[in-house]
Amino acid sequence: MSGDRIEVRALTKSYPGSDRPALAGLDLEVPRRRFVSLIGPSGCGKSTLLRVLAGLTSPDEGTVDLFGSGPRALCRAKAVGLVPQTPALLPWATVRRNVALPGRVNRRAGRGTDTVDELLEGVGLAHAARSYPHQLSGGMRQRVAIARAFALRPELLLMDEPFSALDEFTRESLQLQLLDLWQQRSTTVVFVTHSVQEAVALSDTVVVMAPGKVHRTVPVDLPRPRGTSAVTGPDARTIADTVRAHLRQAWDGGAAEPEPEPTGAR
Amino acid sequence: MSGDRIEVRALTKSYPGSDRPALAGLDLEVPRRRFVSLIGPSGCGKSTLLRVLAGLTSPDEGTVDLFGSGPRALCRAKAVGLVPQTPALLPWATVRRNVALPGRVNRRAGRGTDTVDELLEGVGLAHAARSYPHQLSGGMRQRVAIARAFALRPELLLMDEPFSALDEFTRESLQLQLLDLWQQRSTTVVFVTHSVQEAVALSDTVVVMAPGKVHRTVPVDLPRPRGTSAVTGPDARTIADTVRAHLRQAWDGGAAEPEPEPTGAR
Amino acid sequence: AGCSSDGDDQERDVAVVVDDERCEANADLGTLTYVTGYHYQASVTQLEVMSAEALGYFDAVCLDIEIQPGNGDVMGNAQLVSAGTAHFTPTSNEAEILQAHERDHDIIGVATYGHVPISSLLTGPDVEDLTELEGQTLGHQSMLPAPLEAMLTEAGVDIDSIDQVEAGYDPSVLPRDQVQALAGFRSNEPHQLDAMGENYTEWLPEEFGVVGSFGVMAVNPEWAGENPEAVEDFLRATGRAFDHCADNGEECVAHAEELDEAGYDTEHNLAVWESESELVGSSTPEDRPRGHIDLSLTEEEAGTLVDVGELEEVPDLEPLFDPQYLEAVHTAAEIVWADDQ
Amino acid sequence: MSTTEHSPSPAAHDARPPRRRTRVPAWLHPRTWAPTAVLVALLAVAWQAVAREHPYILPELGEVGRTLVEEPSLFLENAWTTLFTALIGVLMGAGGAFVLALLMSELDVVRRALMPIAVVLNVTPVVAITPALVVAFGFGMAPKVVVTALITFFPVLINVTTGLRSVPGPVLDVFRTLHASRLEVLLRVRLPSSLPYTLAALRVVLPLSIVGAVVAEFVAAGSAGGLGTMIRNSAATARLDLVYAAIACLAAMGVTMLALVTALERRLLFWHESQQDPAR
Amino acid sequence: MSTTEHSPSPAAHDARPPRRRTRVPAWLHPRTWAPTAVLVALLAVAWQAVAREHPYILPELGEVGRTLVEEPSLFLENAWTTLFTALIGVLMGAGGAFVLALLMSELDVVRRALMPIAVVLNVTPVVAITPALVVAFGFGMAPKVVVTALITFFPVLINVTTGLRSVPGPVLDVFRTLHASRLEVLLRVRLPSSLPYTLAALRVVLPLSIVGAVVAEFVAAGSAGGLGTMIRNSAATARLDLVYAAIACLAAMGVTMLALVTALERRLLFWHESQQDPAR
Ligand SMILES: Nc1ncnc2c1ncn2[C@@H]1O[C@H](COP(=O)(O)OP(=O)(O)OP(=O)(O)O)[C@@H](O)[C@H]1O
Ligand SMILES: Nc1ncnc2c1ncn2[C@@H]1O[C@H](COP(=O)(O)OP(=O)(O)OP(=O)(O)O)[C@@H](O)[C@H]1O
Ligand SMILES: [Mg+2]
Ligand SMILES: [Mg+2]
Repeated sequence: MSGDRIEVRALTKSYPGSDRPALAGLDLEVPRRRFVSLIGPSGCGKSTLLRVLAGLTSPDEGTVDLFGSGPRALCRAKAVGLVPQTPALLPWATVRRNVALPGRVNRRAGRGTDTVDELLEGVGLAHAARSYPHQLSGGMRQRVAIARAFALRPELLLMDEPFSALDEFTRESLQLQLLDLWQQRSTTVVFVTHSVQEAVALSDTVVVMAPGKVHRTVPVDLPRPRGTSAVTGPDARTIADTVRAHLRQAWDGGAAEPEPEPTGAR
Repeated sequence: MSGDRIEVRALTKSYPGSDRPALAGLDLEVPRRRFVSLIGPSGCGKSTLLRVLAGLTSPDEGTVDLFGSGPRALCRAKAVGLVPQTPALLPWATVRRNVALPGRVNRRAGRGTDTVDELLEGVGLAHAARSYPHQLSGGMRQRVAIARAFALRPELLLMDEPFSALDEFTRESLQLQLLDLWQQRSTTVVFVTHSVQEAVALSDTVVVMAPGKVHRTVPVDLPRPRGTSAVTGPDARTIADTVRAHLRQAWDGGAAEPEPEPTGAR
Repeated sequence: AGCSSDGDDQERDVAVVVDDERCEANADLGTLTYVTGYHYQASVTQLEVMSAEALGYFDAVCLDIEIQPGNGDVMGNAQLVSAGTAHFTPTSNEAEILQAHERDHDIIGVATYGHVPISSLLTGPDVEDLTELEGQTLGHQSMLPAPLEAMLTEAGVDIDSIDQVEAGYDPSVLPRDQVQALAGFRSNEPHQLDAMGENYTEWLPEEFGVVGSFGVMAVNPEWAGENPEAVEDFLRATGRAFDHCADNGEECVAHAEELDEAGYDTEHNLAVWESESELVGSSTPEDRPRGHIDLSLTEEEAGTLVDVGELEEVPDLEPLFDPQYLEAVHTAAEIVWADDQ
Repeated sequence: MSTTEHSPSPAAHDARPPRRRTRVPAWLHPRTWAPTAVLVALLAVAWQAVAREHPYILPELGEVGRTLVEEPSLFLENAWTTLFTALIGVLMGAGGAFVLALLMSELDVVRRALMPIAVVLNVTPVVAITPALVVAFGFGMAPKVVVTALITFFPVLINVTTGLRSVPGPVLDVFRTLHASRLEVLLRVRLPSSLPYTLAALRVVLPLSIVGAVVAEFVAAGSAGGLGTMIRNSAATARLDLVYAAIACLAAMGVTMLALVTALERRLLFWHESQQDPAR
Repeated sequence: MSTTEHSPSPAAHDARPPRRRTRVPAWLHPRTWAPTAVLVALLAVAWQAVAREHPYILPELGEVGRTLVEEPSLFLENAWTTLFTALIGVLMGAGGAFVLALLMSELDVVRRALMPIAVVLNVTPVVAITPALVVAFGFGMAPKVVVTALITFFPVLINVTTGLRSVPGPVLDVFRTLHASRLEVLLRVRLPSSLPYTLAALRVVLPLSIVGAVVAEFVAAGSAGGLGTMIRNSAATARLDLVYAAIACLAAMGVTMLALVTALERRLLFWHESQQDPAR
């Protein structure tokens, strides 16, 4: 109800032709400038939630309040950056043009952008600037999509498993850049990931989702900047274990079909 | 030169219009029934190598020997299962039909297959059997592709980051199924992953790639079956650290552009 | 349907009028195709054929005639006859036989029904002298008929100064003033313009001393030479039908309407038939059979073709017209029909 | 001062309770037919204005209507004649093109050999060769069917050929590792992938087949019936009301055909991007 | 007993050193032209056989060739007349259809209003309304251009409409979050996405424009020149050699146009699946 946070209330969303709702009364609050990770079983509605936040689909019921305005208003201000789960590059444009896109589209909004070359260097693709998407490896495409989202230095950054196709070191490097961006600007980040470790290393809060709902919110009380030691230290471990335990619960509860689990933990 | 292994010699492959070769004299040997993980920086040629092994593209130079025959002969015997980096489902077919596909295509080869329902249950998608790919989440699509590859119980299973879009527990469950399959049949698995931990947990050998080449081969001498304790134990840690160190080297050497690295480790 | 040739549903109480041998020979030829000049229009050389079929006269001479509607393309029909796809087709006048010959089509005329030009030139009501057309636009259908060209020449018009365009078959281009003169058939366009209530002036070639002809029945000479009796009996049956239709225009037009499937303008067609058959009557000498070929007239008509540059020289006309088939079925001016005797 | 958006509206009608949608069929809703109705009304007014001024260009609509109503059987019969020719023609033309496209996509030799010849056929104005066609095929329906088939052949060939090549690479990869035969790849991957193109071609070619049949009736000797013959004869006698009544019949046939293709598209292409919710 | 495969061959020519490819242009290679050449030779033999038997169906090829060679300027001039009409017509027809497709894809009202009317226009046999067109536009080039435009309009409209809808959802999502205007989405996403469809339409429509111009010359009153007029007049005089010489000119024009579209496709669609290595 106030302008300094994202507030999502009783969000319900069913896709036509689907019996289970993708979102079933989800509540979420994210204060401005917070880095929030969403984690949850496959198919629990993370991407759908991100799409609702980006104004790409509208919920059947419930309200979405983004810093006092709505998703569309925020997009209008060119304040939203989206990294979709599939890279969604323009196949007919070079890497460079794909990254330059946000700067070109809707110039009126006139938001400053980093230079494209810097961004490309940041994601390690300077040498591929003139390649086309079909000439790239999967991870390279993902990096182009990330660079494109960074280009706007958005107020709200929505990232759907952005690092899933990257090796550990590239991932680490990009994580650092993401944190940089987040700290320099008053960016609020909603970050979907499947890596508990990554969630703990990056975020202020980890939101564990169960199908259609928020299962539990786990605060990450670790000092910043978090060096390698902080991230691998016992505190981080404890938090990660908590997250993992909740995730396990969410997973057990959510799997409509009994999963073959030789450990018999259920 | 013998029928009981995969032997790849001096493999070179350049894509037209690209200055750096994707593979530059790569040598690799994988004995039959071995579980090998490929790990390496983004864009180093892992997918290309898999495509060469599957006979989908031919190298500019070098030889490929798969258990005494060539990639095409092996495909002809319906002995190759492929999980591509993108799920590559048929958009007009239901999940069930997509998974049933290998059984229907080229029936003459007449290789026994698991029943589709069992496979779908295995990947936790029994409830989505009648959905179409565009109605699935990213992780669900990936699971369909995995089920499809399992369907043939192939002799050679080529998996390109199959679990990247899955949460830890779904991933764990699928890892166990993969190991099951691998042990029941005389399957040889070549598994591309970005998770060092996953590589160590699953494989007999971890192959660390540098751009276009094999950088180092790390044997994983852990007893099987590997319970949670074995995988998180000190031995596993040591191996993981070794892999990580090699990967770091490969990454440093391979990145043509200096990556912005605030830790200054280089 | 238009292609039905036996029409079993029709009353056929006409007895066979040829001897058995001839009947058998005709029947052995199988189905013969007659392709009309333009659709099922009730023109001379068309209506009597359709009526002969309907009245059973072809049956009476043991011919199986299939009537196919043409699309108005005379040379296309000539090609069909030359190629043996069709056996009989009408041409608008004798000059067209010469033109077809010039174009290597193998057809000859076996009967000419009208001995005046049927073409006429229509202009607006205020044109008093044809020379006024100089510098104006003249519309025609594919080409300016030779008699009209000759008429214009006779009238002292500089034809090169007239802009000629193809105006299609819709005469309303004239009152719309898209063309200032329109070539037409005197049995057709005038009726249409009358029906529209438009005013016009009709210019007739014979008033300028130009001779001509209309309503010619043509056949493939080679085939006719091999089957003279079939050609004779075709002319016999159609001649008989002409006699009938001359007095029973409405009934015959109704036969034509029967064939049509696409909407028939009965009134207009009756007008066409009446004006054309009347012209046939008035231009045929008393003692000659209807359809007789007068090669001296043909020669003169051909002369106009040469004058207007359509032909380089008058060809040898003998091989292009063969009156013997018609003569064989007439005694004096009367058609031979066994029934009558 | 907070704004809440219940339905942020680019996809606004997602938010509507789904019941609403199913109760009133979409085509009954004024939103669906109003624009057409309004434009048609405007055009009718303009038409009438022209018709009053220039009776030789357009007939009055009332007359056309009266003509249609007076003799419905005349139009129905001729429409059926034309439709029959058109359907047989399109079946042969589009069917042949489809089969040939399959062959071409599989056998490069066939493509190289036949494509130039198909192009030559495509640019040959059929009206020019109808006399030869009548000589070759006789007076019946055959030459008209051939004309229609020739006209509808090429758009299908081109679109299906393009469609058969538009298959995502990774899907082909999977089939290749399964050692699917070319036939299987064709049937299971290429054909379904080409559907959007094939249906677009059908949309073009079904109405075109009617035009083909009409043109054939126009120019081929031996046409006793059919709307084309009717139009030709009525035009020659300046019966514009008949001409446009016949054209109205043709239009009705064309619109029906397109509606059928649209229905087919809904059924067959539910999975394709082009059929996804337009508001996404 | 081991088999090694140097080039496992589904994509065998990937393995060839790239130099080889660039040295001999592909179209000079017998593989490219041999199939066509062989088939053309066979057809020529069959043609000659028919021509000898049925001089009214086909002329002898030698005669056609002689006619072409004797008076090249006659054919060039008439070809130019026809080509000019065709090009203006296709520019108007395809251009108009393209613009209309854009409008329709953006404004549902426009689509609903105009699509039925476009369909009606499409099934109206232009030959039927050429008299009216001549009345409306006079005897000059205008009615012919209109006929050509009408003929080429619909395939472009349909294909481009389908193409503009074939955009992958995630790409649209990105643009929506960037708050791209509809115009920007249209220009930067929909238009490029529709290119494969648009080019397929061009392939159909460019040769069709020639047919359109020829048919127009055929049926429209007031045609003095052009290959269509030539064909009609020659057909009327049974000069089949002239008819087919003119058709040969038309074919040459059509093939050239298609070659241009193919070249354009190579340039513009390098990113599309349909242009990827056929051996993948
Ligand atoms: N079709 C292509 N055309 C040109 N270059 C290509 C093509 N496909 C891949 N490449 C290049 O080949 C190299 C290796 O690509 P590959 O897909 O094998 O990498 P990868 O190891 O699978 O990477 P990732 O982990 O990101 O998937 C990359 O540099 C890439 O740019
Ligand atoms: N277009 C659609 N039509 C119907 N159902 C859909 C559609 N998109 C998603 N769903 C369903 O909604 C649910 C949530 O999907 P969503 O993509 O939000 O999951 P997710 O949490 O992002 O999963 P993942 O981690 O696998 O990406 C899934 O059960 C999915 O099947
Ligand atoms: Mg998702
Ligand atoms: Mg890869």
